Amino acid sequence: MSTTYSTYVDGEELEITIHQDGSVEVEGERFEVDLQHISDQVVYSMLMEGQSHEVYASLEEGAWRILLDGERYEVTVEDERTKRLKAFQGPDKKLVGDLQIKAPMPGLVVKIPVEIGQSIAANQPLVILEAMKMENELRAPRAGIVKEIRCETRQPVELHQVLLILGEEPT
Amino acid sequence: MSTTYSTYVDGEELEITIHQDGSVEVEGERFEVDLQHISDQVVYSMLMEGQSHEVYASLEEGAWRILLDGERYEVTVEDERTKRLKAFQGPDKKLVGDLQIKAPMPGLVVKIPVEIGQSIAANQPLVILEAMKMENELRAPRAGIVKEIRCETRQPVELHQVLLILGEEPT
Amino acid sequence: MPTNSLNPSSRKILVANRGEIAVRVIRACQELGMQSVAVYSDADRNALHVRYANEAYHIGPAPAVESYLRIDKIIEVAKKSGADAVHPGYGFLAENAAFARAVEAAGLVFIGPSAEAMDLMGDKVSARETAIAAGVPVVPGSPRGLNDDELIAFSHELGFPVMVKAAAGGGGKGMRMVHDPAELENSLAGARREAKAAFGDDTVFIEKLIENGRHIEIQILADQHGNCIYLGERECSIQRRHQKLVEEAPSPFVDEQLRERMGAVAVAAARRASYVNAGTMEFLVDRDKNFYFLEMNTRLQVEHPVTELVTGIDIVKEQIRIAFGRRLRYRQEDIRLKGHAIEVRITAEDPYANFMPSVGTVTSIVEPTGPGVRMESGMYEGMEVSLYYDPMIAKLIVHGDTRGDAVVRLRRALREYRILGVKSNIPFHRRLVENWNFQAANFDTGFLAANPDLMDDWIPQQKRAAAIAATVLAHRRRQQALVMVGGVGDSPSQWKIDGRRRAIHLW
Amino acid sequence: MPTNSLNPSSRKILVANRGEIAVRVIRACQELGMQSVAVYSDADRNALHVRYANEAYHIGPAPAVESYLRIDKIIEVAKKSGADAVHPGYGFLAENAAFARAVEAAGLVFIGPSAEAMDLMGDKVSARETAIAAGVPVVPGSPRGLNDDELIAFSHELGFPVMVKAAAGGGGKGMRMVHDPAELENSLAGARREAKAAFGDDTVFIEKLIENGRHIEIQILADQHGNCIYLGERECSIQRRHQKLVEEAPSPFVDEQLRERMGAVAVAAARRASYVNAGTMEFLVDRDKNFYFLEMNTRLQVEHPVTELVTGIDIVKEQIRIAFGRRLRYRQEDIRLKGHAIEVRITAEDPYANFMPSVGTVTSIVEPTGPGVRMESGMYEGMEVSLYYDPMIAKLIVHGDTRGDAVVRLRRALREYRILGVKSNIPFHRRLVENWNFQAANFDTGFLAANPDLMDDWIPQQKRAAAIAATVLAHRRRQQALVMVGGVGDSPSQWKIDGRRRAIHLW
Repeated sequence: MSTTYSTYVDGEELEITIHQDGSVEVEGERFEVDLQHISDQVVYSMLMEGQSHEVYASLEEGAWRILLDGERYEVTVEDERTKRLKAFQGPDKKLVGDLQIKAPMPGLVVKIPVEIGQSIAANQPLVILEAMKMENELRAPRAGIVKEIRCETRQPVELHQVLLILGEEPT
Repeated sequence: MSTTYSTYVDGEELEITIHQDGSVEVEGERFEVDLQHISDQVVYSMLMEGQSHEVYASLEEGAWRILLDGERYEVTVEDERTKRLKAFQGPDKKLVGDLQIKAPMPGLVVKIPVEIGQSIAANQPLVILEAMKMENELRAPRAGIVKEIRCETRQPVELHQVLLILGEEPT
Repeated sequence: MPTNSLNPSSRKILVANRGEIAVRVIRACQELGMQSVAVYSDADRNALHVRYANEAYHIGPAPAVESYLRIDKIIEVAKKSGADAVHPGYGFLAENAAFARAVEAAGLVFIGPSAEAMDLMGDKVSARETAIAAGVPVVPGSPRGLNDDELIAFSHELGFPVMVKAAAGGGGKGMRMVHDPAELENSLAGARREAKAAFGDDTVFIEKLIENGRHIEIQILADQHGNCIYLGERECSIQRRHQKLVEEAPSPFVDEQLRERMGAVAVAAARRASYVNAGTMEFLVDRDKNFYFLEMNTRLQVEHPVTELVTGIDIVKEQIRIAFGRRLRYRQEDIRLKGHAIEVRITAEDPYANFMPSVGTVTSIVEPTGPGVRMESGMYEGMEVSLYYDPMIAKLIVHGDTRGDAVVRLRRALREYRILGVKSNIPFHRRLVENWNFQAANFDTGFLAANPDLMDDWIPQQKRAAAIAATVLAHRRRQQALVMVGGVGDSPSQWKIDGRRRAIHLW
Repeated sequence: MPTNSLNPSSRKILVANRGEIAVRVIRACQELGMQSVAVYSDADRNALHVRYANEAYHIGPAPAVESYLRIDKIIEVAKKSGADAVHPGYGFLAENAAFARAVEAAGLVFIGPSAEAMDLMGDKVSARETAIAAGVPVVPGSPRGLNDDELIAFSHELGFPVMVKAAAGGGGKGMRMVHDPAELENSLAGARREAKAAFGDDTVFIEKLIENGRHIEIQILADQHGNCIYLGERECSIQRRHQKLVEEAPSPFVDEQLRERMGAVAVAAARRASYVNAGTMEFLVDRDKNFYFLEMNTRLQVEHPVTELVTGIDIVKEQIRIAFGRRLRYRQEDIRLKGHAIEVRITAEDPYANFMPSVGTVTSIVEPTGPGVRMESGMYEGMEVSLYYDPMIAKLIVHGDTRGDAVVRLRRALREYRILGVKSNIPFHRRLVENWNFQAANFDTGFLAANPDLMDDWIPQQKRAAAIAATVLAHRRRQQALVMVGGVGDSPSQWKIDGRRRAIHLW
């Protein structure tokens, strides 16, 4: 019995089938894959048709974090059941509607160079956060309008704390 | 409440008391001891009155294996109850009576330069074991007489397999 | 030939620092047969410098102002432990003349220049004045003590672009490059804020910005007997936001003649300041090989290992010897450069996300080894990378017979290097060494700003291999779950348990 | 100056070895921009050399005769993978002329001398004859092809003590020192047995034993264009049962004049044998600085890193270049020794128990780093140390400005080094560096035999600290157990569970 998965890596979808004999088929091409554990739960040696790769892997919040030959990849693997469930739930959220701007690290707000109601271009600085003795600019991921500011200058903030709500520009 | 232990290290016995405040008393001298875990189950940083020691520790078969600043120590710690139990059981076994000569590593017996009934001086070679491409002599830990030979030349042997019984010389 | 005594001396040195540089100094003490004393904040109880030193004492909470910057506590520990001398490392109190004075007042040896030389050369404005007096060319800049309005007026007179610089400190903090006059006011405010936070002193000044210059610096060593030599130069042009990321020795831009001229000037300035111990004169060199004094670092520098590798001299050991009154073991004619060395700074910053600082627990480290590779690190498995201290967590230094040998060795070493648990800038360095202009040494201090897409530049895409690895692992988990719950299907609770057992964060 | 191309070449090299030397060669390939192919036995699927190479192929079960010594399988993998050349490392097939011939017959480049030169110089008896013909002094010894009875007769004529030596191989295997004529027969049998097992050839011969000699060897490099140079000497007098344990360069016993004489002789012998690639001439040097040729190693040696550190030359890269027909990058006058280097071999042997081999799983490794420290290792966490292969698991090499600097650095590095899970000889090396005679370089090949109590010699006793640490830990477990079972007392079952969770073996 073989099992087929839909695997997503950096925005690309691959259909991957694992056959009974352990060989792996990707988009019609078949590979001998030997993936061996080393000592603990995260490091593996992968030989794929003789090509040697070192793989570190961990599953976090439903996605595989893969460090392959020192490069990072985020990979999501779905079997048929999951895929069907997801199709039922509707499409992924896009960068539409209200967007929460969260602190990517704990730090101190040193400046908020925007005001409520202000129109913002994509990539415009929204909050200046001091962390590790450096000032870091948090920039707008897309254009919009400042709907709420949930932090203050000189305020220490936690990781993932919502600092600001970026609404959609009225069309 | 303080607890007192009898601690044996390399044949020496120390009476060690651990006080409620965490300080440690050894033979009347009292030390501030700060023993901190690092990351996993085996490595610790110990600060003893400011002196810094790195300690790796594991408990195996009732004895603590301690690697302190890179040097090995075997330490046994007994509380009062255990000590009393032991007193009841009688003294430790010495190098008297029949002694089992065990393989200290897996290997191949290449030579047995002794015979049953032969008188043996302390330190005399009993079995030559080949392991890691080298020949290793297993020597008598004390004088005696060869009572049994439980291995043969060219025989592969396991770790801790009994190779020979060294009896006591008739007195 | 210099010799070394193996007999342990009774001397004891307190290392007033943390991280890789504290470990570096403790190793030098051990190699000199001296005792070492570490100090630590709450965040560093388990740190390597605590474990490697002979003694270690707690000096306060994690924030540096309450621990590593507490002169009183450090002096107290030095006295209590019976230390003879104090090594400040770099950063923290290393360029704090009040600290040097306090150490001497406590009857201890300060391993560094005198407080007077530090006053004179540590302040960038007076260092410029000393350099000018010694006949050293400097970049045109503002005099001491101007307020913001005066600095703005001065800049307009000087002409843009200009640099705003903090008078104190180093490490690129409190620096701003200003092309647009309208930005100057904001930049002055930002630089003052950073300088105040980093060095407790918000004095700033203005310098003419020399574009496309190369950052080249001269390492000097001076003893208490009037001997002063230079150990060649280092080039540190690969900078991000005025912070050095890559340093090398010798500079591929410097020929023997320029080296001698810059060396002579650096020694002259050091002599004028009656400077003793290790120090570095930083210069900007333009395309025509004109050089301008920028500032002096009155301490050991982060990048000292590249000089050690090409000269064979252990600068930290020399610092300690000099501080105890010993003569330099080397004369100028003994200094011969051999091979080429490159250092890359490893920071807990995410190069995929605009170098955002990364925090977390280091769960695993695999360091490169083998020929020509030197690691300087304060990392250990279980280490918490926090926001309290500088994000630099290690340095990788390589040495090769030629610059080409060193570059390929660096590439090889970066391939072997793994840090799990926190994000590091290793992927950035891997791309940098593949860049043709870097390989050809065709760069200046504007290199990284001019190449913002370096992270996208190069990547030997292994997406498919990564996808296959993840799919095989997901498949195995699914099979395992099917077996464990008796073939009913993958139970969420079982997955959770399994997940928890495997909870090691890669980044 | 030599230069290096960064462009990856299409060349591919199969590394016919395992462990640290396979990793070493793979690193050299990477630094040359070449592809590398590893081979592995069942025991080595997870080994570092498999993970570091670009490709890896299985060649058989764990015993070397069924994998690393299988010429047919290795050639098959070389062809299948499209390799251009084969590097044999040391040991296994490195000195097997049949292997070199098979490689060449398959149309591949053998990275080493020609099969003819190997035949001539690899066999110790014909190597002696070649040396004699080149005017090189040798130790008196037996001619080729004597049986045991004839060897015994020869020994009586020569006079005792004598050395029994295997004609093939190296690494101290198949060697016996014989003082008592009555022991000779047994020693011959033992040496033949060992030689047969190690090299598949039980030919032995007899040499006069030169007592109190120092083992000093000359590294040579020769290209296909008639250039041949020597890279100075190494001293390897610290031996246990004829196995080198510590090697250094330069030899503290050799002055410039002796170096030149030995170098000239080594080059003359190599030329006479039309030798190409890297090789080493081993000599015994007596107190009066008379030297005698012992044998030639027609391959890379374990101790090559000390020469690399003092000359700045990457010997493995030079081997590969030479094999591909390139000219030597260096002339004799380019070779200048700088500083001093010492290597110690780290083996899985228990120095507290007469160096019994130790087996087990390596659970944790902490390697020394910092200035002047180089590690060459094939170890990884989770590695099984088995009886299938040589007990040498890593090499620690230090470099310093002087021998004194190197010794104190070695001491410092050994203090940092931790291997858990198997016993290693690190404690032995720690005691060796504290020995005054070692520090003073006052030794010969009989040093370790004359100092059997070295392991008892020195120890900064920390018994009390060890006892306190264990007692505090035992106390904590007891308290924990009391809490867990509700204050009833320490329940054996709970202890067991707790114990299992913590089951990491220190040794």
